[in-house]
Amino acid sequence: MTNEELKSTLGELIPSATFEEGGEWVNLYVPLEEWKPVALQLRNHPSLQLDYLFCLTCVDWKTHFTIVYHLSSTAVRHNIVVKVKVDRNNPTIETVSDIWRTAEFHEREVYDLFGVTFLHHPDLRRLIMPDDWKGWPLRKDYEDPVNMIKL
Amino acid sequence: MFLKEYINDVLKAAKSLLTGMKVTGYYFTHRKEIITEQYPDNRATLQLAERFRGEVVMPHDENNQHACTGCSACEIACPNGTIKIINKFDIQPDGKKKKAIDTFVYHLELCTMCGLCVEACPTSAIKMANTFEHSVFNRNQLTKRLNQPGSKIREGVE
Amino acid sequence: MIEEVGTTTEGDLVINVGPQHPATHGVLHLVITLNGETIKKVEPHLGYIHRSIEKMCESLTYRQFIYVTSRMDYLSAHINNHACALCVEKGLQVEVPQRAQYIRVIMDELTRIASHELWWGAMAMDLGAFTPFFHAFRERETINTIMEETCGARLTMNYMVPGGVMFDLHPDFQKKVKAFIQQYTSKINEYDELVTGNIIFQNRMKGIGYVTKEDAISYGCTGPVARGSGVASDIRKIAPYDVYDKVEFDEVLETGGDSFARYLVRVKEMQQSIRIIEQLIDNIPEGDFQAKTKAVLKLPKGEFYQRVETARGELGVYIISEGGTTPYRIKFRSPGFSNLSILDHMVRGHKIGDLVAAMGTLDLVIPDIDR
Amino acid sequence: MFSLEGITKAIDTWLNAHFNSTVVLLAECVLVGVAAIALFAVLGLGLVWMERKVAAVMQIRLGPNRLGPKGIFQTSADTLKLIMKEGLTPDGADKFLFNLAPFIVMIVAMLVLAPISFAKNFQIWDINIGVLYVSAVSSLSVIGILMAGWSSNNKYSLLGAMRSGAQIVSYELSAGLAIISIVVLTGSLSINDIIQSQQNGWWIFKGHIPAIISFIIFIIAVTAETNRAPFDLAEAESELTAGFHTEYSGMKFALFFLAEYINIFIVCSIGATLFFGGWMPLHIGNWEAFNHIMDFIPSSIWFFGKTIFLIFLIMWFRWTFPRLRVDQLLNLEWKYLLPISLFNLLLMTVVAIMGWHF
Repeated sequence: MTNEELKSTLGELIPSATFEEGGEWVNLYVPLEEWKPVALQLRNHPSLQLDYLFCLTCVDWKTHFTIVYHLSSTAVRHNIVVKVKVDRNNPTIETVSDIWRTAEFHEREVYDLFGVTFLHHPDLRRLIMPDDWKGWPLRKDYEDPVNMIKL
Repeated sequence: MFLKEYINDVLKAAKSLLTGMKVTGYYFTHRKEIITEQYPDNRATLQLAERFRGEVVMPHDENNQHACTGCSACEIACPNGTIKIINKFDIQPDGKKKKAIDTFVYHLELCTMCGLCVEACPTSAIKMANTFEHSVFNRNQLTKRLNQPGSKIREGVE
Repeated sequence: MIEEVGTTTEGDLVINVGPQHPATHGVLHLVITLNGETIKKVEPHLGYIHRSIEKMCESLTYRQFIYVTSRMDYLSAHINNHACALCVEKGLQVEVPQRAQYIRVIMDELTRIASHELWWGAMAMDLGAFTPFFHAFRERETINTIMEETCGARLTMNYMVPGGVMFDLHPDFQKKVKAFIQQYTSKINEYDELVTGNIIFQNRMKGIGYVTKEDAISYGCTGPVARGSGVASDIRKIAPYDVYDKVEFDEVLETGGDSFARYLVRVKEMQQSIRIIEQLIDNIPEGDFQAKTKAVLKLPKGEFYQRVETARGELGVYIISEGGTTPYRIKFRSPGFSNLSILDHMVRGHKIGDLVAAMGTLDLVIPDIDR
Repeated sequence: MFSLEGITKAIDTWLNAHFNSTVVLLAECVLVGVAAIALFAVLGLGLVWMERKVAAVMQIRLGPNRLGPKGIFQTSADTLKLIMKEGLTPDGADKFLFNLAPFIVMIVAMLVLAPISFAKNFQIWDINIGVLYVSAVSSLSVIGILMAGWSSNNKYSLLGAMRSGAQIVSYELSAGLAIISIVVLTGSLSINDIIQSQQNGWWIFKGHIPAIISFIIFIIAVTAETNRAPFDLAEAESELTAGFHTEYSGMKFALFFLAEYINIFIVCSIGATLFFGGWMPLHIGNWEAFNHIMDFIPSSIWFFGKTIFLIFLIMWFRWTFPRLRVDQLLNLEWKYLLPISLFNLLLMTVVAIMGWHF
């Protein structure tokens, strides 16, 4: 589907979503509390079929976090970008690892580096950093006087 | 029927193993296929690529002159802080002060040979040399001064 | 049977494979739970070579950060650099000269062959055959020498700059590449005789580490891992970049889904790469090898995502720019990370030897996973 | 003409002329012991060097070439290094068994040397059950391997040792059956008798197809028995790091390493004796002239030549094939080698009874 068609389909499907202009793919913001059912619909909707989550990441905007999901369809080959804003002080969001299995690892990575808690994740532990690590390295205010070398 | 299949299996397996042995057997009997290079012994005949990035050098001509104006473009371009340029001010014959380099410090131990400094240099004062035997016993020896003592900027380089 | 595996009971053997282990090709750490020789669970522990490249890149300019990405997937360093360069160009809206595009694609494919050669040798070594490794290195060395002559380095090339490539081609480049193609085609039979056709090898690979098409998509597998299960996932076909839309090549698809299918995909992919190079090598247009760009690059405010096909699968570079000279946030979607996540699913119920074989077909490069 | 027989004869007569019989026996025992150990050292070093060279050339490399001509002293230097290394005993290991294991493996390898006939009338002990003795004693080394694997207190070692146990027990069968098929022809277990029976031609030529089949089975089975690739599951580098000797270092590791090569030598010499006539020169029926020319080559050269050829064959396997999986290994034995060798033994018996062999 073209971006225009995607926009109209998504607008009908998720009335509360807001679209962001620019970028090569359709960008939409989904409210935090609606995300989980929306994610299921995105994958199962017959004309969307977004079955492939190719990138999951988090962006620290200093006031809030955005969790960014890049979704693609292996059948119809269209991509969309879904963004969900989460609170920075207590970042929690529902997991999508039961919808797209690849999210299991990506969510652990985001938890590890940003400290976002994914509710109902099967195995939410530190993935990359050591288990006893303090702090969330990719946050903008993270300081580590020992391991960070400032040139 | 079963027996036929069984024997076929055995024969096929044996054939595939023998083809494998044929290949290694070929190399065992053809010593000219050996590709080993006897490295430290063949230093004299070693062919090094001209563009190979081994370390940053500053070419000086026969008058002990180089082309570095001390603009610090390389220092800014370097992702690792490998280059430090210390400037001084030469007093020109007409009494004007002119910026020139005092020391061009190059930390080989920090360098990743990315070549961005050479790209950035507006006067082609530095280039990558294809030397690669950098091991030393003391780490201090890896911090180098690239401009030779008493060297000057070449006339006409701005 | 399936209920049994995946649970730990008393008497199970828990073994640490890695971080120092010959089969993990780096510092991957797997905790495997065994019942006798049968694997019940595999749990990867990452981070032994984590350098937080994403954080590092936040303090590097758009010209500088490209070189760091060579250190992620060091076997396809050139393709990583390509992805970054493309992403920056997308932001800058720079038109890359045709010559540079041709050079980039040829180099990409050479890198892909070199990477698959190393994988081929290491794969055989995982299964206990040592000789193929050296035979693979013979061809890989030739590519490395070609790379060294043009790019100035053998492994971490850093030949890409935003807007083109750093230098023009070496005068001997075309001649040497053609010689390499000849060398490669004369030796390709040997590969099949030595490894592919070998009955022991086939028995070790067939029916092992089975991945269904649905699982491959759901786990986000890309590259040869996905294509071995019949998922068309070649970014060069889906979203062609540079001159990939001008060349003819087939996306190698196998439907077996087992280790042998993934093996075949890679071996055939090498031949497709040769085919691409053959089409391009004689037609490199004259012209600039680099577009004119400003000395200090500033990307406009916005988000840029570039997907490329590395030797291991889909690499995504996601740059979020706030308009400055450095990225606000950068994310690398590395193929190995997603491919690794399927390992546990793939090898449950198999033997230890199969774990090694299946892991070999995933072609993991650990710095790519940890970043 | 040079012959080992002459040397032993000369020593024997000289000793008998000067001392009484007890002293002679003692002195000869010591001499034999010293000779056996010297042979061990030389064989170990030589075979390791040979392995490395063969591997190198097959892998389009040069191999060791710095120390001595063609690098022949490289292995001596390696041994020196291993001797000087610290022999670590891991914490939590069963220290007694851990230190005992390499010696058991080594002693077993030494014991098997006794009945092997190196040249004409040059044999430590001409025992009348020679072949039986060899196949019985050589399988004892698995006890040493199991000990090493168990006592190391390492899971990799344990897995490797258990694999080795299963492997040796099963491959012993087909190796034994392959040996029996030759014994059927000769009617004797004594190594000397077996060699003498090949006076007019080696069994591999005389025994028709059954002899060739049993030779192939023999070579596969002994490759497995000596834990060599493609059956090196006990060591399986890419799976179990180093298998049963993961925790060994220094000289204790060297003993395992040496024992592996001695075992290869022994099984290959048995193979050479059974199928290629041991020290017996290449004789063809009753071509007197040809046979006579062949006799001019010393018997020890015939023996070592054949043995080294077989060793080369085993090395060739190692540097060509990938490793089998543990269940495939047992499948190969129980589904293929064992039935084939049983059938082959039947065939051989028919050949022997009907007198169809030459």
